Amino acid sequence: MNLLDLVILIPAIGFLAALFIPRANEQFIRLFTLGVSLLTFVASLGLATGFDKNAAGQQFVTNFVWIQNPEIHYHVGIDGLSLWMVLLATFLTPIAILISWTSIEDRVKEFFALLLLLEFGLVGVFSAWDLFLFYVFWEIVLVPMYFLIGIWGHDRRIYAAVKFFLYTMAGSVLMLAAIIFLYTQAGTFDYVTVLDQLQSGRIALSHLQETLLFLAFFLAFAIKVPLFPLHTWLPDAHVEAPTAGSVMLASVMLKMGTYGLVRFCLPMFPVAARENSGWIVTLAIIGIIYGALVAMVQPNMKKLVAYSSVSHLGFVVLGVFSFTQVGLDGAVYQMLNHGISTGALFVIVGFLYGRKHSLLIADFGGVATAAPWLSIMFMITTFASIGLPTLNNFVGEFLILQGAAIRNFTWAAFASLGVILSACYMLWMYQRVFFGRAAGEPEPADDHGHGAHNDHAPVHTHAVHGGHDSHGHGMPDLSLREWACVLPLVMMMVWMGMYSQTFLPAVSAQDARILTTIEKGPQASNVNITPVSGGSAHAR
Amino acid sequence: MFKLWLIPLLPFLGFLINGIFGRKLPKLVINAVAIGSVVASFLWVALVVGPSTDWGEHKVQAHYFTWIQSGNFNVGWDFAVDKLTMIMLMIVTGIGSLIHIYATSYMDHEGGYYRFFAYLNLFMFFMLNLVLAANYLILFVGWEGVGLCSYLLIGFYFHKKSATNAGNKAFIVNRVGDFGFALAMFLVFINFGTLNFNGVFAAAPGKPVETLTAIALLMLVGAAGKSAQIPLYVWLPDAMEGPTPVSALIHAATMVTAGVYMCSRSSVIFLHAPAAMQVVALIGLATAVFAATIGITQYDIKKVFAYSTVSQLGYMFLGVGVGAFSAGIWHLMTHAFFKALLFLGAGSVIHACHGEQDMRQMGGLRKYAPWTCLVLACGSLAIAGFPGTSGFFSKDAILTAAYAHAPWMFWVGVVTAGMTAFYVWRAFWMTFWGDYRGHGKPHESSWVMLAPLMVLAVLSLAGGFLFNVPEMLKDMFPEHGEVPEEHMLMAISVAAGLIGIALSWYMYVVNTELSGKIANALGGVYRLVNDKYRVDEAYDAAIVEPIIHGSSAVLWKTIDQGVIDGAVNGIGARAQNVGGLLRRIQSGNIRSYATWVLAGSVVVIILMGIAGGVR
Amino acid sequence: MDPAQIAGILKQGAVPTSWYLALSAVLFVIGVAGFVLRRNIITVFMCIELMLNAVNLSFIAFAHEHKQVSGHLFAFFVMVVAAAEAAVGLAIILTVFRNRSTLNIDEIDSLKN
Amino acid sequence: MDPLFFLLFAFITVACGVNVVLQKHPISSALSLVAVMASLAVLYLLLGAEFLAMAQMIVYAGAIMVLFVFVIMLLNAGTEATRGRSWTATIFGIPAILILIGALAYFMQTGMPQLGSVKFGDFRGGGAYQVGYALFTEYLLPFEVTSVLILIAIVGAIVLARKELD
Repeated sequence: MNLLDLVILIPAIGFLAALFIPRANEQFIRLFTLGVSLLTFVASLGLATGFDKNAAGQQFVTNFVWIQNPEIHYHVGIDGLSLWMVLLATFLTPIAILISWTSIEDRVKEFFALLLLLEFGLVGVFSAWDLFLFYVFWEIVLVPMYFLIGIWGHDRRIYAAVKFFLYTMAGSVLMLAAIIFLYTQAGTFDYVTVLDQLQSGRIALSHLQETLLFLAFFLAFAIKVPLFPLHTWLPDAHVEAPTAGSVMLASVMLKMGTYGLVRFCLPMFPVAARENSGWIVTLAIIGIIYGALVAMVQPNMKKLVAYSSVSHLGFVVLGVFSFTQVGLDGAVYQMLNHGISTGALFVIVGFLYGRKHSLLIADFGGVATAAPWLSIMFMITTFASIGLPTLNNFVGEFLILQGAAIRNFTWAAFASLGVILSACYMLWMYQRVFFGRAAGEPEPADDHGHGAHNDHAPVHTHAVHGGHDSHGHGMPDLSLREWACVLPLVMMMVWMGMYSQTFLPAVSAQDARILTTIEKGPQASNVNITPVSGGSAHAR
Repeated sequence: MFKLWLIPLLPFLGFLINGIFGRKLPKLVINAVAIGSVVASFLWVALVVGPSTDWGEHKVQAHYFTWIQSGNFNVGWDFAVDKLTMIMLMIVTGIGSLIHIYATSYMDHEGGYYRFFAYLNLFMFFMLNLVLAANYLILFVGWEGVGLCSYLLIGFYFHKKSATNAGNKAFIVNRVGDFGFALAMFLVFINFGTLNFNGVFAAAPGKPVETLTAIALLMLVGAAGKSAQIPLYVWLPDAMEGPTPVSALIHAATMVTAGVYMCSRSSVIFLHAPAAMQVVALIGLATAVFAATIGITQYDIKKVFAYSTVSQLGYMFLGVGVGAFSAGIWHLMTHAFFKALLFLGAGSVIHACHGEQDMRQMGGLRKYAPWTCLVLACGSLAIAGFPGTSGFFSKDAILTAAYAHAPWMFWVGVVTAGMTAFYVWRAFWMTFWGDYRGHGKPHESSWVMLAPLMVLAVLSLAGGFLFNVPEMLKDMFPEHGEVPEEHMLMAISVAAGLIGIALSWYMYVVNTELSGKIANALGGVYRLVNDKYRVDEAYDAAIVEPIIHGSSAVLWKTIDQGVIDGAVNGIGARAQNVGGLLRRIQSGNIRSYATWVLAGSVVVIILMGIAGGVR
Repeated sequence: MDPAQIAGILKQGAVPTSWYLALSAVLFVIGVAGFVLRRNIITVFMCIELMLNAVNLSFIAFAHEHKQVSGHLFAFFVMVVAAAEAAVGLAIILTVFRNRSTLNIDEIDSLKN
Repeated sequence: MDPLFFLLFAFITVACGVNVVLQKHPISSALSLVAVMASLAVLYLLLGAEFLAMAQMIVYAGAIMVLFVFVIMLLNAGTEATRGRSWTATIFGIPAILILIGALAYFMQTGMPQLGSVKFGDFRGGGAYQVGYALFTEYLLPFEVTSVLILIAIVGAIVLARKELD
């Protein structure tokens, strides 16, 4: 029983324990789940500090046979790839609990318990090293999210929940089939063994088999990512989900897809991955631009952020399939960045919803006057999402694009268009929501004509009036609890943007290992592929 | 040793203090923090870093921490100071200090006072970061950061839709430029394996010309965005929505010149890519002429100066493009002096006229605001290239270099110089001569505002021979050939300036009817120019509208909701049709469910029986 | 199985295990038929018990056949489960009746749609 | 003697089983079911399962069936309504049952391996001692799990059946 097992088990125990709390004690349930999630987070911090960042390979391993026949291991461990994913999940769960503190009023117990179950599943997914165990966790995650959307969602929640469930199931069934096929070949579900057998050539897959297996895994992950054109479940799910659901969905669950690509698709099927990288990257780039363009015309804030996720995750897929150290590092880093910044976007959109009970951009305006700190926090998040240097997304996006450019400059050129477009949609939304005057307030005759712009118009602006003037009604500034949700996220944005060295070395070490396994792949020499040795070829 | 980090960090601390606590602080403290931090970093530059460095080949380098490290991609937070940087540092901190002082009075009655100074300090932080950077990525940090501050400050009056629109436009157009810059960086890293200036410039001469040309052209895209060159200049005139000190500091003196700085910094790359140089020169020249023609027709005093800025930036690019990097930097510096002066003076005028910006509502102000009139006259003389003023020296250096490169460029430049003199003096006459046409009684500005103006006026007049930039930078950039007819050329350009001034005097003081007649005579052409060639409208129609409508109607409504969701739902519907029977099964009737369970188990039993049972 | 064989068996005084199994099968089919055809929810429930009993009979028959006690234990557990099931099932029936005032299985169709 | 007992009680079992299904009133079905249980208990005894025979009488015929009768009385269930909508059950159900019978008969006829026969007293392993011994040694864990199951069932039954308090 090491620390990682604790991190996995605490939420599970917390979930079970929460079920036994009488439902009338709502406040206690909230405090209890918050406590459990914080405890998990603290324990996971231990993982980060105890982690040897320069070593590739798993650490904190627990491995024993869970089921004899068929041989299924309880094999968990973390490496540089999963370490930060686990931390992302444990970091965001307390925040998800905090933002639901008052907004969830019915079935309080189930809601908060399900969040713990979700955390359990997410931590499990990111630390499982047994294919079957991975699949089990993968499906466990689905259940609480289905209920979170289906029970506490908005008007079209059932439609959204079912769509979400069916899409994901469609993919994961194929993945299960592939896993079982691998089991028939390898005789075990243990990922390390399977991988070893694949790489040493003891399992000789025909070319067709490898391609099909790759596609089966890829499809499951691509739906989760979601990659264009499999993304249409995402906007619906986000719009209908409660805030905490959106946060967890966008920030952590989507990463299951990209994580899976890096963890399973690349090392197991290197040849197929490379052969198929062309159209995958094309789809990713289409997704980047398409998501951004569609985001630009959304009237609904959550939909906008959802489509922006499609765009941002396109970057991640691009980075993964650039097969360069730089691109892959960037992709993994971008997963974390996107988790933090999009999480924060949803958190703040949730605050806005709590104040006005609307998600439509048109219903807002002039928020900056009434709630300056809220606006500032949202602005920082907006710029993080746009990819402003010194904030987190920039590091990831830059590395991804650099990696893509090393592989194929045209890719980078097209993908960079997404960076321009992201500024368009985010700033446009920001302007309409926070600037100007509150919806319903008459716009004074603004003479646009020749040079009548008046520096000295009586601008009764800004904070000076705080939330107490006429347009401040129903739009209070951040409360203490809301500060507690937003501030950690914003601080993480700055930290990750300014000092990526805290995070990147562990990722780099693992990525380097994945890339070498790809290059050493047994059949790699049979297929003629452009060199993928990263920038080194040019750099020396 | 030199604690270079102190230079940007001081304004940053000012930003933090004013930004976080500013709402509760008294104005005096805000002023002290805002001005103090900038002045302190100016003093640090001027008194510590400047004098104590041996400016031979010497270069101060500092590495603070590794920012991004992945594989062989390694970028540190590195600063470096050489002479070019030193000049930029002096300009930025010096003019920045003056404008901060000016702004305390100018913004006195505005809401969000603390916010304004917090943003200004943040801008200083990023701008200093930009000029101190020792690699492209840190330069890019400053590059994007100043864009952010520009966005924030243009949209400072965020109640006004036009202001926030202008802010968005500035940021997004700049993003288009940054797109080019980012691609340039990718190419640099691919080809050089590093983004450090030292490494890149050392290796650049050995690289193929095509590569360097591609890099240089992409950098030019970035520079065109930031420095408002064709075709990305459209944001700068709109940026005048911001408070006037912002226009002076960011949109005239410092930020918009970052493109010129970047090109000069990358001079090694540009010098080895002659084709790219030619493009730079052409774009610069085209922008200079184009913006000057628009400037002639504008009535908003800030718009006039905005187009003038675009035009002057074109000059700087012309200088860079013809290989006269030091002349470009020289003009950058003198332009910073006189354009900051012009904008701040314009701010003073606007103040005097109670917020009026339309020159047709001004006139005769020399009686009411004599000091403002005097300093603006200095600035206008300088920009017109009046002999002895700062503008004269730098413009002449650029034009001479242009003549050496291609004589026709010189002639176009001279015409532009004439136009520049014309429209600046046109603004001057319209504002200060004639009778007051506006409402209320104009008044002179406070001494807090006038003092920085006077300093700038002195610099505009004397800056040219006080700071001989080409002399300072002569070992950084290659010499360009001497032109035999140098004095002749000088005379021509001076004459062009004087003709411009005289013509404007005739048209706006002596015979005020004439301009209207000419405008009428030109008819459609005049209206086209007055409407800024309708470039904004063309961009809207050609780019913005198709994208938005296409995204909404085609991508979202048709592809997303129609094709993809349609396909998904279609599969569902097809399944329903095929499985009409299956739907019947879902009758909700328990007994029929039981029947199906039974049927299923019968099938299983039969199959197992046929297979021989389970053993 | 002709009468002569049956007579032989009767004379021998030992019953073939297959007879028990046949009985079990018959009982099971009866249970199935009731389960599918009856509409009263309580009767349906009783038919389930009938099926469980049929299965128990085969367990015990095989236990005798193999002379092992494990079969008995399985039957025992089935009984326990049946007891638990009866408790919960009847509670459900009570609740359903309270809410819908009917025991007719065909009218309890809220699973529909 | 054995075959006679077997045939007698087999007949009672089948007859009462059929009666369970055919009776219109649930109380009649319930009483028939008690008879089925009882005769099965005798058959168990014949098979040497003494403990289970007793358990069958006490648990099934006693406890469970009493519960059934209780509920029937409590709900005052009348004769079954003939009204019903599930044609599926009738149309597919009866053929399915017939096929099931046929299939079972056929496979038992053909596929059943040669089995021995039962004589009362052949097997003495089904007494309380043997069952109890196995239960508390080899099957201890399932036994304990069962106890938890029953606990849950009790709790569940209470939760489900109690009237809402509010």
